[in-house]
Amino acid sequence: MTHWIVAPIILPALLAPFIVLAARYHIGIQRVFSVAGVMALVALSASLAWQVSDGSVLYYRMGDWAAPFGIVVVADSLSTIMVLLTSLLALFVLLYAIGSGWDDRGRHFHALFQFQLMGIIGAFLTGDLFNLFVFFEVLLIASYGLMIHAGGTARLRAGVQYVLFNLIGSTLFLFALGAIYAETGTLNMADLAERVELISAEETVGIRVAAVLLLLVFAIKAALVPLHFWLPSSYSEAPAPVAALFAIMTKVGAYAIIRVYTMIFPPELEVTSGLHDLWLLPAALISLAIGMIGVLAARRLDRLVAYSVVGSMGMVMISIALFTPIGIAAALYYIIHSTLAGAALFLISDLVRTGRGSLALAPRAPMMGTSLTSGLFFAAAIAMAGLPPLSGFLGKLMVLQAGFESSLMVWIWVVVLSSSLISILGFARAGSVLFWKAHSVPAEPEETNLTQSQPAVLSYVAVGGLLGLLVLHTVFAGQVHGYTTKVSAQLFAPDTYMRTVLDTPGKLSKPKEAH
Amino acid sequence: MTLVEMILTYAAALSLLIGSGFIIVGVIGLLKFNDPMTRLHAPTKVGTIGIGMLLLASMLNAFAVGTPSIHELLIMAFLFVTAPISANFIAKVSIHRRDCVTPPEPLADETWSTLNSPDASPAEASPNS
Amino acid sequence: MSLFFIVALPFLGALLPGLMNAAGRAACAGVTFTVSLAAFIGLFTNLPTILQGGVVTARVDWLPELGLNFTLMLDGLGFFFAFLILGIGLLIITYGRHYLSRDDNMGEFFTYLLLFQGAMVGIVLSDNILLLLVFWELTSLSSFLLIGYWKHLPAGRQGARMALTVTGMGGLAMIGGMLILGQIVGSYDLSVILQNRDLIQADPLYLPALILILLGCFTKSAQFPFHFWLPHAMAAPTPVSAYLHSATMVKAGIFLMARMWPVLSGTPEWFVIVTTAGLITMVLGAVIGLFKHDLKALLAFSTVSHLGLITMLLGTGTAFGAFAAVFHILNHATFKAALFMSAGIVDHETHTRDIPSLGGLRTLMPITFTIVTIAALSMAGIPFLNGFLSKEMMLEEATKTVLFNSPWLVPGLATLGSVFSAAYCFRLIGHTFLGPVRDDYPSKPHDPNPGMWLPPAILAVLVVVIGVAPFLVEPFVKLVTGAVQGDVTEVTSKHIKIWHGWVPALYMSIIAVVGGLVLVALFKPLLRIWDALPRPEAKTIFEALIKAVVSLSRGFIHGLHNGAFTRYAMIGVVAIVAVGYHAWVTGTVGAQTRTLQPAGPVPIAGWAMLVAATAALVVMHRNRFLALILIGIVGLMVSVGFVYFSAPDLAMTQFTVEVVTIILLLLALNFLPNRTPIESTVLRRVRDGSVAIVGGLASFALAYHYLLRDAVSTPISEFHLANSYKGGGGTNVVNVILVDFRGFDTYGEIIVLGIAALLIYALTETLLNGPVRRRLLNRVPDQPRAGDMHPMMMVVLTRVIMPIVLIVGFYIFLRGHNEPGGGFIAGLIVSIAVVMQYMASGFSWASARLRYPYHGVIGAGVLIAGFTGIGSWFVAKPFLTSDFTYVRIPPFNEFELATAALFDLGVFLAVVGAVMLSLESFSRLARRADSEESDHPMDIDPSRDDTDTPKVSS
Amino acid sequence: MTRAFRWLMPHPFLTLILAVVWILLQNEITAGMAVFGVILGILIPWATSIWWPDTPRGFHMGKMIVYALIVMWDIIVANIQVAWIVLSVPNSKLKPAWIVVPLKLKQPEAITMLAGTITLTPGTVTSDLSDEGHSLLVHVLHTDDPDAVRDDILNRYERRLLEIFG
Amino acid sequence: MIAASELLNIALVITLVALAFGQVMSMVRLVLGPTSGDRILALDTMVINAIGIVIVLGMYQGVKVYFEVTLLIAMLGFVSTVALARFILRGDIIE
Amino acid sequence: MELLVASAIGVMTAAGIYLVLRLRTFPVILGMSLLTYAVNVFLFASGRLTVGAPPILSDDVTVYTDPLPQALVLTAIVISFGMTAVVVMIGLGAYLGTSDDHIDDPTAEPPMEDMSDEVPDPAAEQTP
Ligand code: NA
Ligand code: NA
Repeated sequence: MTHWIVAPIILPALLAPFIVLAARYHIGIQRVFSVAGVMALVALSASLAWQVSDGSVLYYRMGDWAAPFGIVVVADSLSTIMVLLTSLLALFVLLYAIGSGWDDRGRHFHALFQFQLMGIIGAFLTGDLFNLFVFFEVLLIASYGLMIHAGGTARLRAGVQYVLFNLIGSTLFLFALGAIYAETGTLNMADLAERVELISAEETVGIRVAAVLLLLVFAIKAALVPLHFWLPSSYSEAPAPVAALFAIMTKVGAYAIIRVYTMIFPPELEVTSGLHDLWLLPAALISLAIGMIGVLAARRLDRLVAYSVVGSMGMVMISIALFTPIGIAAALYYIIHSTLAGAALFLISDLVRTGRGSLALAPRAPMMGTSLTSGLFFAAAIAMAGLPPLSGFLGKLMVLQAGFESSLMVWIWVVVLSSSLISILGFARAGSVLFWKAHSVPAEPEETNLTQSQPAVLSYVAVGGLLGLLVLHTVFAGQVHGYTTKVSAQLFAPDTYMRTVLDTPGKLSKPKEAH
Repeated sequence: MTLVEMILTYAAALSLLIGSGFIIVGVIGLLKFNDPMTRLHAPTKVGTIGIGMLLLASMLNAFAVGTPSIHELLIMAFLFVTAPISANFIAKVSIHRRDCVTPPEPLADETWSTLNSPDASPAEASPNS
Repeated sequence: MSLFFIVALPFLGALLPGLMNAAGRAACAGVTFTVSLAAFIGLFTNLPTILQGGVVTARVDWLPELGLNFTLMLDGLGFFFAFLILGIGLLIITYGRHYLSRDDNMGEFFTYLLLFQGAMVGIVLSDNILLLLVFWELTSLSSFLLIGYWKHLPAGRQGARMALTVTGMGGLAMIGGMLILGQIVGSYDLSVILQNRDLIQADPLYLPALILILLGCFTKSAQFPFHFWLPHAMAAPTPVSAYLHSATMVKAGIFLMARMWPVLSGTPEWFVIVTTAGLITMVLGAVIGLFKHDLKALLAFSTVSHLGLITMLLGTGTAFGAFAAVFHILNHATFKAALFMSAGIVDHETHTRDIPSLGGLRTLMPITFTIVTIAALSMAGIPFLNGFLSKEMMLEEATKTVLFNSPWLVPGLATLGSVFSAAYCFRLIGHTFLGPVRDDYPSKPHDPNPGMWLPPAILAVLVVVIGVAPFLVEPFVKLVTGAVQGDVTEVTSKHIKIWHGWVPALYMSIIAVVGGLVLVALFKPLLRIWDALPRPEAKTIFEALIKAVVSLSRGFIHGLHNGAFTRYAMIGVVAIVAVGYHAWVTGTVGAQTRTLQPAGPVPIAGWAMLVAATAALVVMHRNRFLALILIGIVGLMVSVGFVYFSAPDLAMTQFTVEVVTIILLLLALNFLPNRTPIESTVLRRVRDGSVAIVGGLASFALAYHYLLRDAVSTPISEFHLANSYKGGGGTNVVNVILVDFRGFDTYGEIIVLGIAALLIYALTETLLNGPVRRRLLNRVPDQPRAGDMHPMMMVVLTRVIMPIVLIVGFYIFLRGHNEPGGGFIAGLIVSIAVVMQYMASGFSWASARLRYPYHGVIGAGVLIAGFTGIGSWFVAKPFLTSDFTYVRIPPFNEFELATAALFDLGVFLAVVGAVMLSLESFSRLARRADSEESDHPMDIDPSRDDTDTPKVSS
Repeated sequence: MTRAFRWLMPHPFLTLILAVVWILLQNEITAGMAVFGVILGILIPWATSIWWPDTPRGFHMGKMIVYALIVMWDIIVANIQVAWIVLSVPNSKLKPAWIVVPLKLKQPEAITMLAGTITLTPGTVTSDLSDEGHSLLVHVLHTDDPDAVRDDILNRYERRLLEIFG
Repeated sequence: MIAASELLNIALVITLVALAFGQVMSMVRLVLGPTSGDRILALDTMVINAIGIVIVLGMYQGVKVYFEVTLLIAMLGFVSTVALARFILRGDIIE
Repeated sequence: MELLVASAIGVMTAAGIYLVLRLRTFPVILGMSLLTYAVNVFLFASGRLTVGAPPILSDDVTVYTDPLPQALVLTAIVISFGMTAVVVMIGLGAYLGTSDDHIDDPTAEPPMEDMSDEVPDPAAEQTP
């Protein structure tokens, strides 16, 4: 059993308290440790992803207790790809936070950032449902801290709503876990998958309710309509690098849905049929529509980006909701795309704010650093709106193709294509107001409270890095999609995962003792 | 059951009943009296004695069943030490809020410490600055 | 040259002008020209293969699973278009270098132009319809950038957005159409698709696919009813209008119709849709064009009209129609590009494009006049110019076309269109160049330098050459036509001839020319009638539509997301309950497997207390202080319930947390209003109450359901009970689970707590460093304060009690592994001890004398827990693997040494640090400007009478 | 020596209390526990003595024990009295009163002990201290003669406490 | 004469009922108020009664591990009473 | 007994939801606390109800209640404590900035001038 599997969790979990303990007064030292830590994280997660790329499953028993009695950490191709995405995103976001000076506008940014990474990565890697709850809470509470970083009334008011809505979500999670344990007597996901099959068709109520409650929890995380209300204002009020990091948080929900509803409650499972397969897709379609209408309706750039995140999650969820191998493969491709694109857009909106002094989508005098910023915006907007040549277009094609097999195919196509149009319109309007219309506004700013300044070079490097990743995601789309197809196939044949987890003995237990 | 055990058990039962009595009297006082200060008398002390009797019963019972236990004393001590302070604070609340009959002037000093408010004119203090 | 290079060159080259902006205008234009020329030459290296009837291909896999690959194909059609794109491109680059003014950013312009060029070449060379889509959308994007190139012009911005919206919509529709096509055929490769005419046309999805693809083509090629965007695209600099919006991009739709002609055409659906749209567009464009005063607008509508003409020809689906269409594409590209560039010259020289302000330029700008005359007459269909030839062919095709069972409809409308077409051509020449020389031109006009007039002149020469000697291009046109037709039909055997004899087409041509002359002669009265006619302004309608869509979206989005958490929560709760209810009613309820346990009077009383306290809380929650007491009682009852149901650890934790929470809330309530005002209406309260009751019923039903049934299999906790002592070294199974079996949860849990404290600290710092600081310092308490801040009796008691509480905490910590307790509760107890000290003597006095660095305590706690976990690595065990042993050192009893205790120590420290840091942060907010640091632990101390220190009163 | 002792054990009485508490917590009396209790009894006051700067001097342990026994007896007797009052005296006949107790005691510890005693003996509650600490405000539940109650407090408890903290 | 253990059981039940009665009555006082002092007092009484309940439950169920719970409730009950009173008196409870 | 516990969960849930739907931060936080109690009891009840059998191993006892839900609830209590502290602090911070403790934030979507630029301006016609 290699210890490397838990390293991506343990590293930030040790780094953060270390920063608090030893470096809390020195922003410079914090930055050095934080960046070094994230770089190490990238290396670790890349190596993990490499190790499982052959379809194997790595597995780790916490405290040497075998599943299902103890907590296990499992690295398969799905979780490692998410971990790798997280650490790559984190690297560029961190660079931006440092470059833009956001990290120094409040206390404990770097510690919270590391804890946030620990929570996200832990959620991806754990093989235990209650442990997933704990990591959800870790990532949430760190996100609360990051969201209100640097304070400000609007941010705090949005923060209150954000925290409270997620508290409702956490409460629901506990209800779901209680239901799961009451019904099955276990918390380990693989074990759960086995026990669910023991439930007879004459007594399905318990597991059905448990299954949908769990799904609702993840739907809140994934900002699925009508549980998305927490997202627009919190993401737009959050400091830009934080919002950029949050781009991965919604994907935690998507990941959990993929994991749980392919392994534990797979589509062919009788006792839970007619549930998520029924209403998840419509909800996802509405999410996409609402998100993209929001893009058109937004009156501030940060709102626009936030709504585009809602929309892109709708796109992801449409693909997931098909619960087919090609659907999940497309979803995974789109998850990577939308994470990078959303994060890039949030960072760019901060460049705009820095250079322009305002995020209002209303004419202002020309901003500083226009041409570079506008170019970056154009590229990121193209990606997010799903226009060629970037990965958004490819992802959209994948989702549309996956939609062929659905009974709601027409709906999928109509919504995907028309919301694409709406978002193109929205991004075009926003871009032309921000970058073009400025030229017909007199040069002297009429509002003196707008402070404009030239964004830092490191900020541009960070945004460029994210867009560079998007370009790679596009150029190597074949390879990436090939891999996500493999991942998806593995998800629909979870036997390796389950046997690895359940058949390995641990402290005081022999294999299969539980069954 | 040996005789000692039986006696201890009877004693425990008796303590319980006495304790119950005091507890009930305490809450009756709490309900019955019509002034915050008089209400304060009953439960803070009568009730305390009542719980003391229950703790005593617990100890007696423990000795009776052969697992001697004295740590109940600790709780009893704790309750007895803290009860006066609790009562004092509650009384201060009533005095501060003018919920009771105004107390007479102190003999030696100017006023009672609770009434010695630092806020020059409480009436002017606007709510929610 | 490999096809990849031909496509890639413009894209790669696009970087250069942008980067070379500083090197000067000539350098920018030069590098652009060189890049285009290289691609152009590269194209010609493939000409021999094409001429031999061969097809050049190139292929690289991109997204094979999706069927999207970098597959390129060069045949006659592709060559033809690529030739137009690159050839005219070279002319436009030359022209543009001279056209743009010094204020314009030339690097940016040429970057966009090359991007467009690459995309356009990509479209015509794609052998994969998905790849084609990629390039297709790229042309829309680059067109967007080029139309909006002059950022300060509202017309440019609007035109750009309109073009993007309309063509973007078409592009999206086309995605759908192409995907359907690919699904029908099983491949997205054009070469495969083109082989499957019968399969496609027999498929039930043929019609949707056709409509979707045609939507793409029609929007791109400005066919009715999507024609309106093109005139507004004329806000772009003239080189762009000439290049994109007349010669190339708008022909992309035509190209695609031609490309898909073998598999899509020949059906009644195709015929009706395409021919009708083309015909209407042709007539409409010509009529509107005649009355346009803006030179570029006139040309734009003429372009619309001519695109309609080509579309109509393709729609007929005959071999001759295809032949005529290809020939007219070539001819139109030559004369229309020449006209646009000339219009640009006029604009450039006279500073106006308004025809009524012009006239008489013939003598002032003779070269331009010559070029315009040749090109316009060609467009009007005057013999010996190339436009005449293809127009004749069109009219001939029209006479053979029966639409809606009427043999007259198509020829009649075609003739009408030609009349107007001739008319605007004559007006263009007459009203701009003929007539008297005026003295009120905005700028003194003269012919420009050769750099500007040479490109249109070259095209004008071509117009004449083709017009006189069509046999020079005929083989090439036939080659292209062959590529269009694929193997569906043979290429027509007819030849392009100047003289066909007295055929109907010739009469129609004559009618057109004569009619055109008559219309121009009658222009003034006609214009008055035209101006008097009510007609829908497409732009106004479009803008109104967009505006309506935007305000509808705003109303919807902002109405939905109105910032009301109460609504969000309400929707969330209702959704959760509804989904849960659905799951419930669609499932089956199994038999009860557990027997109900009887409830005695005490549980009933406890239940009644809990319910009463909860109800009281709901009813009386507006009194916030009372609400806190009530919530305390609920917590107390829950704790007692936990004791009753055999969970002492839980009871302790619940109650301790309860008290600390109440302390926190009290600290906060100090700043908040003490009462919640009545704001919600009765109706609202009833609504909320109903939702609440439904939610309550749901949780009740669920809980009751599970309580009456056993789990489907033995709970895993059986293992924990069996192995807690053996493997975890503790008899308190809950504690062993917490620090051992599921220690990883606890590790996360203390991290949550640590983060909470860090967050609270960080926010306090932020508040105290921000505008809130002043408010806080000047805060007036919302209620009068009593005297005696630090009462003597409390202080004295604390001196005794606090050490006792500490020792209890220590005891609870040590015993936790085997008896109720543990690091967490111990941590809270120790925190409470310190809080007692703070409550007695005040935070400032207590912390001035002894202050722990709580940050460090948290950090240390989390680190200790973490390193305890890592410690197992050194004995080759997984993270957090526990070990324990028993030690005996006289006079002490035998005691246990366990790594779990070390872990618990980490928990303990993290809890103490977190609670204390949070409380400290809250209390820092409360420090007022008027508060002094007190020197004494208590305010009143008669024993100080002797030393007579001044009294501290507040 | 004394200085070292005082540094080690700033409040010897507290040390004793803590040792006893530790033994009570363990719920068994063994030598090991006693030793450990003493160790804790030394360590904890040592760590928290900064919050108890001025140690009362001249504390008479013997008199304290006598005092404690008297108070315990009073508690039991007075509890029964108050229970009777609660059950038998109607609100209309109840005669509550404030009484002011002038203090000779100066030490906070002594005053606190007196106040606690007053409260624990049912029928009286110490309600407040005067703003210079020279009087106690006591509430009496039911009395015909407040002055007698005051004198009783002064004679029975304050006198003894003056001796204890002499 | 009733057997000792039986009597003890009866006494335990009576005590539990008495405590439950005490809780309910205190709750009434808490809701009625009318003063803050009354409410704090009622809560304090309820906490003390809760201690009694836990003690008696321990005896009744024959469980010996509830001692820590009792001790904890005693300590924390005191702290919460003081905190609530301090809030009324001073607003800031740890100034 | 089961009925009592289940209905207590229901009552606390209902009260919690009602308070969560109130308009001010403070009652909403109280409502969240109630919901937390409710869910903690629910989670606890997933181990079913056992009277008088705490999971403290002892030689003379054979019946123990299910310890796992207890451990889970313990974790949940601690976590929700942290969350409550955080939301109280953030709510307080928001209140201190605005003197408004409404939970709803109508300023989340401030009205702003229309961004459309459809008013034609004369400069438009003078394209070079
Ligand atoms: Na207040
Ligand atoms: Na008394």
